[in-house]
Amino acid sequence: MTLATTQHEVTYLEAISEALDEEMTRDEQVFLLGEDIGPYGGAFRVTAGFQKKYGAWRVLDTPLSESGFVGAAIGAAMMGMRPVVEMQFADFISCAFDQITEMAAKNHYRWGAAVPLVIRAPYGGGVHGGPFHSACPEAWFFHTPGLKIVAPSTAYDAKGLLKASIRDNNPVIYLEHKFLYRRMKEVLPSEDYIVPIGKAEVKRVGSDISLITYGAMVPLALEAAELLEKEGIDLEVVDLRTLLPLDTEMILESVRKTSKAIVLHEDTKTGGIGAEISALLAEYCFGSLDGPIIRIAAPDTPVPYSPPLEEFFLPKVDDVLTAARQLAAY
Amino acid sequence: MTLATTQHEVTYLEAISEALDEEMTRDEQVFLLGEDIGPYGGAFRVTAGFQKKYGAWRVLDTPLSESGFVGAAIGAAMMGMRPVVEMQFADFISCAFDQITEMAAKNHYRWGAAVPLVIRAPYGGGVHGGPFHSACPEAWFFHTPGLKIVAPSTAYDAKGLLKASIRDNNPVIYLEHKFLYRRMKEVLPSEDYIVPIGKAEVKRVGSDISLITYGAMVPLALEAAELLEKEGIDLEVVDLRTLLPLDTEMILESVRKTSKAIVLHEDTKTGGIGAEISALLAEYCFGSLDGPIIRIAAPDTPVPYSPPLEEFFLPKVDDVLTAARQLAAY
Amino acid sequence: MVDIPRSEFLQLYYYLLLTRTLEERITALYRQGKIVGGVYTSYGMEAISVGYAYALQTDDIIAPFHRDMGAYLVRGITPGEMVAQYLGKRTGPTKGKDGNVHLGDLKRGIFAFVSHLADNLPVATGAALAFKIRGESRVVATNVGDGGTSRGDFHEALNQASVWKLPVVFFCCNNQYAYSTPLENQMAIADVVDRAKAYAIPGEIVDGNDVAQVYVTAQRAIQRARNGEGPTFIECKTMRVHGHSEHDSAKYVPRELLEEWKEKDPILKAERMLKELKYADEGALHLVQERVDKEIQKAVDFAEKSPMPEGSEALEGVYAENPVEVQA
Amino acid sequence: MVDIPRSEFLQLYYYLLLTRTLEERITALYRQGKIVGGVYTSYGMEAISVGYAYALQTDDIIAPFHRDMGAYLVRGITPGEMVAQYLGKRTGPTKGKDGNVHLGDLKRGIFAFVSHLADNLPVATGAALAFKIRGESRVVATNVGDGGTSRGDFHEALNQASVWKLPVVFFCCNNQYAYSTPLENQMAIADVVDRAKAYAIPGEIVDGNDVAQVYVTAQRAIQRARNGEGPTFIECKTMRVHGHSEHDSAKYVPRELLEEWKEKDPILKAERMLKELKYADEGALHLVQERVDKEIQKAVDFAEKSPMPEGSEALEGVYAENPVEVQA
Ligand SMILES: Cc1ncc(C[n+]2csc(CCOP(=O)(O)OP(=O)(O)O)c2C)c(N)n1
Ligand SMILES: Cc1ncc(C[n+]2csc(CCOP(=O)(O)OP(=O)(O)O)c2C)c(N)n1
Ligand SMILES: [Mg+2]
Ligand SMILES: [Mg+2]
Repeated sequence: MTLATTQHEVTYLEAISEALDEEMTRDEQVFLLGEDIGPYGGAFRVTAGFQKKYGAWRVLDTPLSESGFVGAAIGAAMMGMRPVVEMQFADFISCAFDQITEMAAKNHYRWGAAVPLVIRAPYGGGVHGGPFHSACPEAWFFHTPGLKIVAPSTAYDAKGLLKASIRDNNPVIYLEHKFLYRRMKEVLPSEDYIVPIGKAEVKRVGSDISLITYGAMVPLALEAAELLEKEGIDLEVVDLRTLLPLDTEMILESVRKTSKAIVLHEDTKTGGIGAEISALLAEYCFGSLDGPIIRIAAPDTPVPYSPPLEEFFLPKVDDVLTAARQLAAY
Repeated sequence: MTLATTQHEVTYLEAISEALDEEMTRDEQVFLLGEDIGPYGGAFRVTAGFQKKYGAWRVLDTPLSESGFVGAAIGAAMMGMRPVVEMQFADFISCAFDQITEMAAKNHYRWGAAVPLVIRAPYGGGVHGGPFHSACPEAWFFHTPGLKIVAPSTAYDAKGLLKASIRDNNPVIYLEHKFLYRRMKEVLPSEDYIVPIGKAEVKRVGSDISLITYGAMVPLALEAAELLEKEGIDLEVVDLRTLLPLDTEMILESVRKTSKAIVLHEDTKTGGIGAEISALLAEYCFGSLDGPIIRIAAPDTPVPYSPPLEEFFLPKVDDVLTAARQLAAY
Repeated sequence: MVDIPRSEFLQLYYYLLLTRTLEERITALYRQGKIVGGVYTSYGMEAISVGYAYALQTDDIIAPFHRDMGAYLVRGITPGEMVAQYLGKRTGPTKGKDGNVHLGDLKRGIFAFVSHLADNLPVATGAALAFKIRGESRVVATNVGDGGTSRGDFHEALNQASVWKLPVVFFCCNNQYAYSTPLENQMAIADVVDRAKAYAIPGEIVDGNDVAQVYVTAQRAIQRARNGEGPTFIECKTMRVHGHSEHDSAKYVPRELLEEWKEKDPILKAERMLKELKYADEGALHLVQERVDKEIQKAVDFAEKSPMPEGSEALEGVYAENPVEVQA
Repeated sequence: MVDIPRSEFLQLYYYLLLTRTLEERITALYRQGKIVGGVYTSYGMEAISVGYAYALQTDDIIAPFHRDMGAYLVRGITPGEMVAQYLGKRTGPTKGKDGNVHLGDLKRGIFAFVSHLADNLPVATGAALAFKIRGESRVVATNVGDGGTSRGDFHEALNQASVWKLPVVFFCCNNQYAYSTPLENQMAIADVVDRAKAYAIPGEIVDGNDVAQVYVTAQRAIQRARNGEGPTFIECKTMRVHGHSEHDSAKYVPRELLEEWKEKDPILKAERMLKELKYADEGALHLVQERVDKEIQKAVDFAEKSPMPEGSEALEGVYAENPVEVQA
């Protein structure tokens, strides 16, 4: 193991690199493939230096063929390897959609062949990427049985969830938020750890309203919670961390306690993951609800490029404040 | 126009053929492309005889390249044509996913170029097609702003919605349910008509519970409603007809009236369209709700092949009865 | 005349016959309404599937397509399992989850086909990539139809196989039609093998109805792959003499073409060769048919007696299980 | 020496210079932090983009890729609109909805590029298909990088273009790299043009840094297409002498390769030719540069003064409007 011997502060991005590095050292079957991840170290430099350390076949530069290399990862996974694919941007996952939904997701159900595959997808807006470099692709895969989806919001979770994803015997879409890459930092344990797939975490305990969210909206929600505290509204912030399978238990538990719910995501609203959470609450928590379930999400448009447009498009702290005040009045 | 001069009973499938035929005659820019639609008339014979009538270029057999021919349709649409693509089965739409979501859906938003394109997708289960010939692909596209989605449940709607789709200036996913092809029959008007995109229809007026559904679940819901009537439960059946954009107004109106809601679809549950409907109700109808919003949908698995498995998988009349009785008790 | 030992040639013949007889029996079951899904056979194309699969070693991998019954049988799927699969029985390799030739088994080195044509090709290269990374001398063989070569996944798979010099052999069953679509509406080249030039992959054309030629050519290409010399593309010329599926009358195919190819039947051809080589006489061939008939009857009996799955089994197996330490 | 009239050659030169100067100015704005997205230039590759676009007629269509600034300008996008586009201003062709060269305008026959490489190719064939169906003698030209040719959509597009004999010309800007990936890790063939053999599409290789050669070759292929003789594939050999984007130092490219290609600069080459042909002397060339500089300055002024969009405009335009009778 190449574990650091002392505690150290790392960014979200570095946490991802560390997880990859440690897992590659721990398990020879782990290998990486994607565009420009080799000598170049990847568009975001997550694998900088990896090819030198692990060789060209375990840190494999691919031709520009998302469907081809995701398919290759599936085949290798069935042979017992543990491939980790890097999408250069999450947006390009649409090119590999068929292999993911038809081949990877259905394999085990159909004939029992496990596909232990991780697809790392740098996703999300707030970086002026425009319609093709800002995507939140989670809802498409959320509706695809056989996949798992994780979306960490902290460096700790980023590392622990990536390790858990690599060790999982199923195809996992690993959503790493570009906006958080260098903005989130924390001291990580020096020992090996995982964050279990399927477990949400209450990132802030509160008693008045449950806010359920994930990804880059978690720090935003926590910021809103601090402001609301001054108004006497005590927000509980649930970070889903895993999107599929949802930690239904923790979601319901939180809302049963607070009796009010806000669902927040950066992704566009209609048919987003927030809809499922609302639906679960409206069915299984109905008796405890003291107010409508308010969803906050981006409007139903592509992600626009120009800063004023993107700012308008993305959910804001103010949206949370407004919703919380509205619910507090119930 | 090649309109029939007298009233006539036609199947759902024939209604689709008629719509295509009439629109091709009405507008020279309308043309068809897809696999085996020419001399063969398509896997389901929807375009039988069309190539003889309209020539090989307006009823164009394509190579086996879903992404290629959807892309071609997009290009032709931008040049003012009105292409209607046939997917041999809806399942294969995953191969054209990227062209649909990145090119067709975002075009008008980005630079104002309309893409008047229809993709006909024979979808759904109940025909022992197994994991690759039974798909309900609607949720993926439901979460893609820029697309429209329609899903008729009757021959009348099938014809009227296809005509509206062809005349619409946006990319429309036209979901035609294989199970209904020859099972639904009715006498259609002899004059030209459309069913407007975006308008749901109450297929059965009721006062106790609103059941919101679409596609092959509509006849099933109506069957359930008849049985429930005998128990004194009066079900209102709302047929969405258009899935995107949803007719939110009619959905809310119905539930405000009945104060109870069941959402039913054949597609798998998590992240399905039913979640969005529940979420809308839980947010905008909360004050009127007298009970939990119950969702009925297929379980989160691929569509299994063997008859007992598929039967178990698909929603049943009994599921509706159980849910309605449960809600009636509130 | 090709140089194949008697015992091997007789085994190839056995598999040809087993494939033909099994598919004919499945078709009969289909006509009796016992098979609920579609039936797509390899009738007249059995030599390709049998020939390439027979050239592989036990720990090699196949990623077959929808007309590859012979390959499944050669790799050890029993006729009983196969009929059970078609009938949706619990004893089929997919336990009823999937139908017809959508089955696989890692223990026997078979990747399950998915309907989406050419999707199997990138996956095949992935297994070959695993072998390359681990330094194993295993080989992957995969098969695709003429129509399937038009899909983007074909292109991406062949390209990466060549760039990475992977131990994979691509077979193409060129039966001149994709459903109703003749080759000239599918591609502007006369020989599918020309596609391989785009990747600097060596290509060969073989008579797909000559099991000996397929076998020998496959052997050579597989050896090349095993030696680390990279992929080969082998176009097997044949003809789909039946309909696309058993519910397709294929009226769109010119009758003369069908007549011409019926004479080239791979089983008749193999029989002629066996006799010419004095490897077998009419009587010996007849004995093989008898053995096959018995096996198939046993298979059908087994499958028909097998239980259907319970409805609730529909919920099982969406996810692979994880060792406890990963679960948390 | 190619045979291009003086006025045309001078115009080609003007566009080369306009492209170079505009992109240099955009890069400067980027370094000042005024451009929030990425900047990918066609530096050193301008001759390809200018050359093919200039060979088209007004009602032809282009489906460009991300290093096609010259083509946009030749088709009539003004430098002012272009700078506005980069700055996310409302006066850019996408009104701030999209960034950099992701823009189009049907009136000027330009399909907007999407990031997903090679997605533009099937769409290009679709426009050509429309022309074929309607019997119009219009042509489509499209461009793709060496890396982009590895995508499945490349394969599907070229195949259908050839099967349907469509009036489309495929240009490939082979600049030997796709981001950090050199050609030999992208494909096992030395010349991208070999890809065309898979579709029986005639292929040509040209010096992509020679605007005259690109132009003349493009003219010929476009005429072929217009005559109904089908598609052509033209590989333009060049080199990406800058980084992938303006934030990439491209250390992975051997220095000698860069040096070698800097000497082959397409603008220097055009200037040498203009002088040799006695079409222009140093003074005349200088005048063109002055004219260009003025235009670019005006463009930047226009763009900088232009308003940003209002935030709420983000909600506009997701759907095209429909005539009343369709709405019901
Ligand atoms: C991506 C995709 N599109 C469409 C189909 C429907 N389909 C099934 S078989 C077939 C024809 C296949 O032709 P070919 O590849 O030549 O194989 P053959 O059946 O002739 O052996 C088609 C179009 C499919 N299975 N996959
Ligand atoms: C489908 C897809 N995958 C990845 C990317 C990210 N990307 C942008 S440009 C580029 C390299 C493109 O190389 P090439 O096609 O040769 O064009 P060049 O930039 O060299 O002109 C990559 C990988 C993309 N835009 N689209
Ligand atoms: Mg074929
Ligand atoms: Mg390049």
